[in-house]
Amino acid sequence: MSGLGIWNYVIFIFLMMAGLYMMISSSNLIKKIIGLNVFQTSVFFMYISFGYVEGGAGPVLTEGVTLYTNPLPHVLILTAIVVGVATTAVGLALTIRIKESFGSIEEDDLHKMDPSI
Amino acid sequence: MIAAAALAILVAMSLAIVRALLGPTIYDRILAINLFGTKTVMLITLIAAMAGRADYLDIALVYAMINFIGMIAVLKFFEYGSLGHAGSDGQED
Amino acid sequence: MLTHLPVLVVLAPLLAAPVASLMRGAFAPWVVATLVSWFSLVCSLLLLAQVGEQGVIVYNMGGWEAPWGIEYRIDFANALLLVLITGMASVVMPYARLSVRQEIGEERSPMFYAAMLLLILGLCGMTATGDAFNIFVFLEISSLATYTLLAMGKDRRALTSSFSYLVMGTIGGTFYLIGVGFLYVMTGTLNIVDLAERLPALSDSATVRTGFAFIVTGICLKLALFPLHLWLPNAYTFAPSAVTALIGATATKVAVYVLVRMIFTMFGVEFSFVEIPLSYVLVPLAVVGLLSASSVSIMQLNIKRMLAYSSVAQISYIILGIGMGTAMGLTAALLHVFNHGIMKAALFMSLGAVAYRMGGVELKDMNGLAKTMPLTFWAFVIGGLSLIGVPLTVGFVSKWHLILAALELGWWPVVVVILVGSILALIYIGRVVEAGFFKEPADNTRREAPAGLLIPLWILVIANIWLGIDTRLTVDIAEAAAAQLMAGGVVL
Amino acid sequence: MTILDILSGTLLLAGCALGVIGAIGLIRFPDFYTRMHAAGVTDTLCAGLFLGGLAIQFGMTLASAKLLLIFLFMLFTCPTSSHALAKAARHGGLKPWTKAGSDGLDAMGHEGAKSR
Amino acid sequence: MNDHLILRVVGKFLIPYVMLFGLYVQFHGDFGPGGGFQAGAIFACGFVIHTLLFGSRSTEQIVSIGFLRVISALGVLVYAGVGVASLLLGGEFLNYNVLAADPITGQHIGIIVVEFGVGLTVASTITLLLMIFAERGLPS
Amino acid sequence: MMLAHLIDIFLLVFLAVISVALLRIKDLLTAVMIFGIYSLTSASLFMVLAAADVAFTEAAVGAGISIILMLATLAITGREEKIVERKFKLLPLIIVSITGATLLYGIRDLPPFGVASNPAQVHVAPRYIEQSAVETDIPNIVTSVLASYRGFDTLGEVVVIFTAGIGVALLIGRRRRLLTAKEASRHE
Repeated sequence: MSGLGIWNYVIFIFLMMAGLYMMISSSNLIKKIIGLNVFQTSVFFMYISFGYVEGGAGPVLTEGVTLYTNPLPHVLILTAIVVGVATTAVGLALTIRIKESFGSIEEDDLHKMDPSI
Repeated sequence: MIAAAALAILVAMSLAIVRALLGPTIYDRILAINLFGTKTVMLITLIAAMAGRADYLDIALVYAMINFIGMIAVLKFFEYGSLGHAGSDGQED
Repeated sequence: MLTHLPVLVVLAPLLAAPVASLMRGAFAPWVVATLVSWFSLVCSLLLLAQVGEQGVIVYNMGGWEAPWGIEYRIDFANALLLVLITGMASVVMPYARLSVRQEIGEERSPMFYAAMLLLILGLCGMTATGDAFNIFVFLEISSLATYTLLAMGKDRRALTSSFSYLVMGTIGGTFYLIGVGFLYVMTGTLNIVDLAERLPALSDSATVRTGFAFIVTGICLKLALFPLHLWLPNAYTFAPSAVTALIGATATKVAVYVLVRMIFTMFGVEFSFVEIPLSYVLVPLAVVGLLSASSVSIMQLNIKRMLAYSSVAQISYIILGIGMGTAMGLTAALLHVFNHGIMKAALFMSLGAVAYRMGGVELKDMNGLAKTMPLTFWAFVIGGLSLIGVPLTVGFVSKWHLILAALELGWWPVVVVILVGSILALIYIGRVVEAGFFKEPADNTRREAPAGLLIPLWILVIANIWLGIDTRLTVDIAEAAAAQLMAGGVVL
Repeated sequence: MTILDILSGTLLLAGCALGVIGAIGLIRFPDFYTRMHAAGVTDTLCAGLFLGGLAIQFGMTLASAKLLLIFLFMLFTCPTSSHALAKAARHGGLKPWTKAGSDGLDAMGHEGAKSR
Repeated sequence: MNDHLILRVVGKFLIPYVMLFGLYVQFHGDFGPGGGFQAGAIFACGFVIHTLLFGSRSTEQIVSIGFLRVISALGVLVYAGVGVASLLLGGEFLNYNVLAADPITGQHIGIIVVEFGVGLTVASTITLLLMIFAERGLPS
Repeated sequence: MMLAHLIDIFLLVFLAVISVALLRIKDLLTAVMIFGIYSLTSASLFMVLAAADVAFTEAAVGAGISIILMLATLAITGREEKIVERKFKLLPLIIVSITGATLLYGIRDLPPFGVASNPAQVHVAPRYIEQSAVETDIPNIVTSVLASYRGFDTLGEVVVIFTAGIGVALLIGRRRRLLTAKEASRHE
């Protein structure tokens, strides 16, 4: 599993970078928000992997089970997922306002309209 | 047995992803995503069975529900162009 | 109740925000917000006094002791920051009433004040907590409130600037999260003091070093260090006046505090400055940022944008102090955090008063202001002098300490840079002062800003001078805080 | 290997076979309606067989009841959404494929041609 | 969605069960996966289905936006209220041990009430978000 | 346990393929739907990693609510990304490469995956696993940590979602319709 474990992390990093790239290079605001979600989700994977214990049961106490996965990352990520959704909602609301007042949600267009943006 | 089942589901999921990416019409994608959703439900039930945990089945139920809601939402978006639209026999605006 | 002070600072806005959001009209939520920020100010002043008497205060949330539960841990550094945040809130809230009525409108006022309270709550929570993940949660509360508040500006560009801050801020927050995750996997704990005990043994680990890099980068995005500052000027320029005053005075300062807490308490001076040569990164960036941002701000025609760039420059001073990695540098940095908060709030508030009367803050709107709005204008002048670092103002105190700290290390070029920065500040403030004194106003009627704006403004101006003359209070606290921070997190 | 095991295995495998066949149909068939035919028709039965197989493994416990609930849910929702989707496609002007070669893609344009 | 009679019938039929399931997740969260947040999201899904099928105007006749805002604030206050109660009873903030004579009972009370607060806020806020977004998309 | 690895590998490949596809898709509606697949897959991955609560939340929130909100936004903004001549942007690529390289450097010294004696598994977490039955008497450890040990974090979480509600209501709340029209005309 050790080899596979490293590959897990490598793929998470790949996902993170795909998300980050989408966030900073996409011109479309909604694509940016999708990228944000991809980026954050891959960070969540990383956290959950940190707490994973091979052969461990999910952290609900059951009789006869002694090996559990670590509950703490789960708690943290529950909170972080909520934060991600909240950010997404506010970002989408901003996108709607931008569309209504500029008529476009393309960063390139916005730049052309007003170079100071 | 379970391994074969898991493999079959995963293969079906991969094929659904291929169709979702290929398109060509938006309906094909919706169909593929719907199929992917139902296969995910099965995958979750399978994982629950592997872990021997009945309470994981709640999650499968949530998946089935979300799958349905997502379907309706996409269809509604596609047919009416807005999610809050009442349709013609609802309270009209 | 005195033992519960650490949580009361945060709890008061937390309880008030939902209540305020449900009220009607503009007056009632304003009263709630103002009273609550005063209450929080009283709490944080008491807290500061308590820290002076008893040393570090530890408060266990939910009664669970530290590494298992979340603890609030108050020492001089965060007590000082809490006073700054709540103090600025207590001044900005009374000021907000008129400008919010003009810029936001009555209908949206309740939620606007709720968002202001949530911002204060988030900033206080970040400051007071002793848990690395809890910082993230409150960081996101304050960020979400900030995105909303920034977008409330009348100019439509407020929306785009808020969106780009949302993207940058989320990247920063997520970088911080990645860093904390790396530290967690190496140590198994999230408590800052606990981490501080465990990290020295792991200082060779590539994972810890990467975690350090991500945490520092993430926070630097939030505090707008030079190459990562691009979100700041637009965000400050287009936001409503009260929001700019509050955010400009506090938000980046809290990010600075978190950076200080991470570098000095969590990783320790040894790790941050010896094993990882952080100075070689922070100091050059700060120097370049200081010079370039000051130069850019000379060219701005919009005064608010000019001050926004000046904020980037002033943050560079703070980072310079931190980058020295000495007790004196840290003292100067903390002093400048506090002092810059006071003077920037005063400057932005006087601009808000100008905008209230003139409808804009372009350079041409400042013409002849000494005649038409003398009180506002003199407030701006005094704030500006403070920004330049003229003796008898707070700006002088912190710059003097910064120069002393640089001299102690023998960094002559840095001293020169600081002085050049002051000269540049003199130029950009000078342009406004010149316009105010010597240009003819477009319309000569005397239209001083209303008292509701002037009184809070002048309170800050007087604080600017008072704390510039009587330096014992702030300097002593900053020195004590720096001593605590340099000793690492294990002081009790 | 009890009789129940064999039964459950048979059901599982049958369900999975259906699932894979449906997915292959999704890839191989020429247009949307035929693909829908492949996927939509197999989907519910596949789920039913599969969940039935698992239910036998769990035995008569709460888990089986939950599996039954999931099955019921899917029994209602899968055909409904297939139906709605087919109707929407028809409504949206997508023409069924015929051997003559006038495939639906032209009538529909390429994807995204119709935007409301 | 007048074309989709079947969808409407099935959807309408499902709504109460979805909400019931939400309540189950809320109160079963102590024993299995689930809790206030998930429950709130699922409960909100009931309203989401309703909005999708019958339009946001008709959902608003069931739960108005003002009402949702009240509930969402109430949830925060319930959560923080537990903390205040524990302060007043002499414990630290959110120390549930002091809520009852027996610490374990106190913990139970605290956790249930707190999860309830979470559920209230999440359910109402998510419904609120959806309704605001949906309303905005309506042709004016 | 090989089976879990099999599922794990498949899901990771799905995620990688989908993320690349997301970068390339031009049609926003498709992008949102493909992102729905991403969410569903990620929730399954959480299940494989034995994080049932997280999978639950990700399924209900990531796959459900986010997607619906995105669709609602698309309904207003229009669904097509403008096809611009693809300017090659070097800076993002450099930033992403540096970040990725740093992360790859960082995972070199990570403790092995899934081993029960890792530092994260032996320091704070054991107390939750061993004592929560005694101290809170709630079988689901995640719930007891969430609501009691780290209850303050959860309070923050509730405030976050409340803030989002306030923010969205302030930004696009209903009664603003008239105001926005005025605003739009002012800028024309």
